[in-house]
Amino acid sequence: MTERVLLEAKGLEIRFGGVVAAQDINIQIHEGHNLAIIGPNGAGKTTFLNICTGYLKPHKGKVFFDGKDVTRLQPRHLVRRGVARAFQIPQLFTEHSVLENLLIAGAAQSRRWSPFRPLHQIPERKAMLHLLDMVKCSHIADRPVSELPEGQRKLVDIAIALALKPKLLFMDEPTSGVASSEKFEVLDIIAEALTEAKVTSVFVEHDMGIVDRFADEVAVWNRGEVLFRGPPDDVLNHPDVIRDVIGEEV
Amino acid sequence: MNGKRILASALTAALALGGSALAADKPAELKVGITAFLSGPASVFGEPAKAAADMIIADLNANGGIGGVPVTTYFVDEGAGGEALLAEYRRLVQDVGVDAMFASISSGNCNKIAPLAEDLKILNFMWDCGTQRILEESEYRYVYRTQANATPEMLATVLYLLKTQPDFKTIAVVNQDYAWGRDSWDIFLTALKAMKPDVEVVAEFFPKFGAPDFSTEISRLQALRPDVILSTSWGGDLDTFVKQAAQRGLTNTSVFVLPLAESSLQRLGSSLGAGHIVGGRGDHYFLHPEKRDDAAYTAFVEAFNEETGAYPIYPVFHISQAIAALKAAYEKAIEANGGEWPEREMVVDAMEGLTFAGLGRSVTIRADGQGIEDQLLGTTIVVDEYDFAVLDNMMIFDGDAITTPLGQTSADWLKTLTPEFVESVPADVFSH
Amino acid sequence: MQFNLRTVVPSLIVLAVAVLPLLAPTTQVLLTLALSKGLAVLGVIVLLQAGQVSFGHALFFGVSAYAAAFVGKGFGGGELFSMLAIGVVASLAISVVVGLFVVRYRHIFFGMLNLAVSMIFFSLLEKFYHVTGGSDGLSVARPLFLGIEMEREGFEMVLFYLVLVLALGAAWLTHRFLNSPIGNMMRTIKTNEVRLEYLGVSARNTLLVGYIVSAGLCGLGGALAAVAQGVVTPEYAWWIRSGEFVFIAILGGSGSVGGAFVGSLLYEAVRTYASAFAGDVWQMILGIVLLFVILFAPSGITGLFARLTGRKASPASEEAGQ
Amino acid sequence: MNPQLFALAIFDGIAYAALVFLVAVGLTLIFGVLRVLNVAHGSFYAMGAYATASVGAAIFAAGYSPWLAFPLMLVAAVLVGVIVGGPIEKLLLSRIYEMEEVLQILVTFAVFMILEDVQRLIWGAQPFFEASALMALGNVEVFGITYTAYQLILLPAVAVSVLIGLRLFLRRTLSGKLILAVTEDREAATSIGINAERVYLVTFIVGASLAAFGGALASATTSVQPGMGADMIVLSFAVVATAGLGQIEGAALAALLIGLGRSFAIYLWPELEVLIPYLIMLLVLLIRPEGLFGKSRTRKI
Repeated sequence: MTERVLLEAKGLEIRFGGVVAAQDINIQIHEGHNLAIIGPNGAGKTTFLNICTGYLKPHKGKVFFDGKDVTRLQPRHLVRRGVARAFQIPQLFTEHSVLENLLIAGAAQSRRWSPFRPLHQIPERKAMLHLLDMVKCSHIADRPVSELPEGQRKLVDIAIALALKPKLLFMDEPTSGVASSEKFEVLDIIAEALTEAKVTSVFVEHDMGIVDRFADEVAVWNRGEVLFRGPPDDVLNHPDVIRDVIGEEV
Repeated sequence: MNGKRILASALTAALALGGSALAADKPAELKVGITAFLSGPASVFGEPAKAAADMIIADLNANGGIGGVPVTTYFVDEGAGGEALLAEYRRLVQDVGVDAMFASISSGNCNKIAPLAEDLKILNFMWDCGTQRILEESEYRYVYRTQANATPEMLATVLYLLKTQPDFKTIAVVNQDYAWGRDSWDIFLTALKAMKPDVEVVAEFFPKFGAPDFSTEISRLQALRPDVILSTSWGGDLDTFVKQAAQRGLTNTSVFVLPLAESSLQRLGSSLGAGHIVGGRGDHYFLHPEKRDDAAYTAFVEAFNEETGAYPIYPVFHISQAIAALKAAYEKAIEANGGEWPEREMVVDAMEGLTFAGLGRSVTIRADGQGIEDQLLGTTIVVDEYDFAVLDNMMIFDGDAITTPLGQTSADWLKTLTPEFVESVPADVFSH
Repeated sequence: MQFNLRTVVPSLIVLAVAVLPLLAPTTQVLLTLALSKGLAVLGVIVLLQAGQVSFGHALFFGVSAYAAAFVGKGFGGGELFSMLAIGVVASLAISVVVGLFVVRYRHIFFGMLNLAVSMIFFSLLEKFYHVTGGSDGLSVARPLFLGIEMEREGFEMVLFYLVLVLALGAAWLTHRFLNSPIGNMMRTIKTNEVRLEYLGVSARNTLLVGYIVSAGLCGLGGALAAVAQGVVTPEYAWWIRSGEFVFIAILGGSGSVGGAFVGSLLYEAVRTYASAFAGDVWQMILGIVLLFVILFAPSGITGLFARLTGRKASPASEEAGQ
Repeated sequence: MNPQLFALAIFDGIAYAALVFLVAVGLTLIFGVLRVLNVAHGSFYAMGAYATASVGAAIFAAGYSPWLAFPLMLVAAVLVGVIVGGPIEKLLLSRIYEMEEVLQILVTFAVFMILEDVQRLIWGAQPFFEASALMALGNVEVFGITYTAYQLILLPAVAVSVLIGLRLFLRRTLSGKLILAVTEDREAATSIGINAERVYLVTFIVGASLAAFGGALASATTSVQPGMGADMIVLSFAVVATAGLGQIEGAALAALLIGLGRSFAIYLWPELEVLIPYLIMLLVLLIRPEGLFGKSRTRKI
């Protein structure tokens, strides 16, 4: 194992009002993989994402990104270092159109804009249109995001994250809320876009079909403890995993 | 007569000679705009003044108006704020075409209006506001004050205090925190220090305008026990302060000096006991000692009480003076014009030296446009006929002696006063 | 140019405002004041884009007005443009200090803190009587216009057209600003501040930029109003005036820059004529007008107009409460 | 400052704080449940004062006992709450709960403007002063300083009773528990069948009555005059924001802080007095952004 470690968590612990939500989390994330995190509800998976992206501060432990301690940084600082995030509930700018959502992200990423030049005329416009194309949303570019179905909202949410040109992308249940008939289609689009953008990704997922199809590495997680980690075929077929995690989920 | 005025009158005269018509056509009505507080706390002054203006003008019109022309009034609410007031003032002058304006109650509004009136070339009577600064600091042709200003009002108060309580040692002040409260204290203190240098000021409070509660100030004053407590407050603020002070016995241990309390006596009722000094911004008091036997005067007082449920207070006297001044000015101008109706500028020319009498003693306008008005103060006593305190040991001071001489500013003049000044000013003394 | 109501009506309004003083001279000062206030309302509208409402923006109106008055006092009348410039600079400077504090808060707290700061300023104006003239305020002598001394009539005419030009310029620049990337980011503070942070952008700094812009607009309005009125009083900074700005913004329509001016013209008209012809109840009339607007046309007059002409007003005319 | 003055400043501060609390507590209660910052709250305060002072003046002039003032205050407060507050919630506020915050505040601002004129049309512009209730209780002397028993004893006692009473009402009675449930989680409460509309109406009437009660109590100590509502509302805002929105115990503590701060200012540095409420608010929020008792809420993502 000589792959570069992109992000490392050491001994993380977080409590909510005295209740320990996650304890002694230790995990390394390697460059170039699609790592799926699975585990029962309340296992602290979203909390882990919140800590790694700076939204929550752990009570103990540290997070390293690219070898540097980033534990105390805010989300925006981590974003500028290359850690992006897509959300379980898509976090969109509901008064803007799909394209405008991306243009804002593009402008935020480039940081080059004049206060008097319209958003629609920024130099990143072309790149953003391309990104929309990648997530198959070009046809809805001018629709207000508030009118979109959940599947498309998920795609836009991920496209926004990709617009930030991240090195590492966290995704919280990328297909939750998407109709099961569309799940694979949505996922394929995401996978293709991630490959094109060459992004390392970590995603939390409950649907083992999705995990199997999409991840190249799986970590099974419970109360902050990584129980198993390895290629999907090995982990998903492990009897303990089937009993403790999948049995509960499927 | 100051230079600007000479020039202006000369110009008017030249124009009049050059032109063919010396006289203007007699209008169908004489329009007068009056600004007064009809809302907000100061409506305690505006409402009685408006009622009085309506009564006096109805009476005037019934007796032939001014020079045969009936007077029509337009009221503007000062309580609507400065912008609305100025906009409405312009509208009355420029669109309605009023012949004269009476503005205003608030000194702040007088500050705003005086330069505007000058620019609009409209005869303006500052009928109630107290600030002495306007006419002392700038020269105006169109702006006149038909009553005294803060300086004689405060100076008369100091004189009365020193004549009746020559031995007091300590004083505290509780004034409203706005221009009047601050200015009146400055004038009072300057005059007091000049005439009684050893007096000690033990506390100065300027609670905010409209303060609902003076309990803490009163506790503090009870601990300090000053001989005299001055308050130039008025309206609800004065009522609250005096009533709270009376409830807690402060009025028994200190003499209150209340130069504006004539306007609160009826509301204060039994709260204000005997032995406190009360003034009314001029010789204004419904039982005016020289007028209380005059049939026309008492008839007005009774009619006013009938109409409003209260006896007249000083703004009523002030508005009566403004109306009397307008009537006198027109009559003087008509006479100067050979009996013909005068141009507006001729009326302005007639203002200087004009003498007129409203409900009180007569007032004379001097060269800077300031009215010379006498001042009445008294000490409260409790009598059976009224359910509120009335005045005894009243003194009326001659306005000439206590008004800042022409060409000087009050601040400078007051500093030149000496302890001997107290005796040098004569006062007419009257009992209840 | 495409001939449609959406461009024709605003142009006609501007034209009507421009010629009205020639036809009815007494409206001139009223219009000058209405447009000055409109500038301040424009500032409030900028913040409303971020979903934040300040109940203390009269602070900047007052700061600038007093700064202009002091310039006028200190330099014997002063020059109009230096008064305006120093007024605006003063309000910008204060807005940076206050802004750094208040942008940490949202919604009610943001509104209340602005209210508190403006009330402190208001109280100081009343307290420091010997500097500020207390509640009577300071008079502002008529300044020179580019070195020329003018009579009241001529000066008021010049001032009116200057305000008109400044208002149009400010409206255009603000419109551009709100449509720019940072303007759009400000609007995302209203809809999703968390995501904005997850774009690597500091929501606080973004709001601070908007806050400073809005204070600058309020400042410009305040200095102009001071010169037009010829007097400044603490009333300039009172909370009721802050409330009035928000009131006018909603009346005109918080979604568009035009709303600020349409709203303030209408507001001044209603207020002036209501207090002239219904002196007893002018506040009640204004209150009822406001209730009707909120209940039946929550996007204001410009929003109503946009709906009637079938297009969205720009840049942010989302109907409230969608 | 010697110990005597120190004690006096504390007495003065407590008496003032009691009155401020009574007004602010209604505002914070309404905010806690309806999530609307009610600018018209100051109008309820003024109307409670006007109603008590004017009716009181009439009945005492007719020779009735001044002790009637106390039941009169309660009656006036409840009447203002029901007759003025009730229709405002039912006809107006109930339509705006889904609107943006700024529109909600402006609706109450509009109501405030309307009520200001309504007061003037009903009661005119002349100040009322009706202190029979205060006179009836007499004076007490502390350290040689005369206080009115009304301000030194009754007002703080009433404030404490209201505080305890409200706590018991909210924790022990069914209506109170319903109000608390809606305060905690509006949707959840509605989903288990609580009639939120009714809870809102009741809360608003209670809150408005408390403001009117504050005004009724204040009317014995002060001139009732136009503009008194506008001043009180800004002060109440400061109390409520300092306390943390919707925090009843917090409002008591904040009122006490502001009351004591004010009285010490008058003893030590009178010119600072008017700034005290705002300075305290800024300071508290600088240290605790949600107010003294406010809870911070992290958005779930």
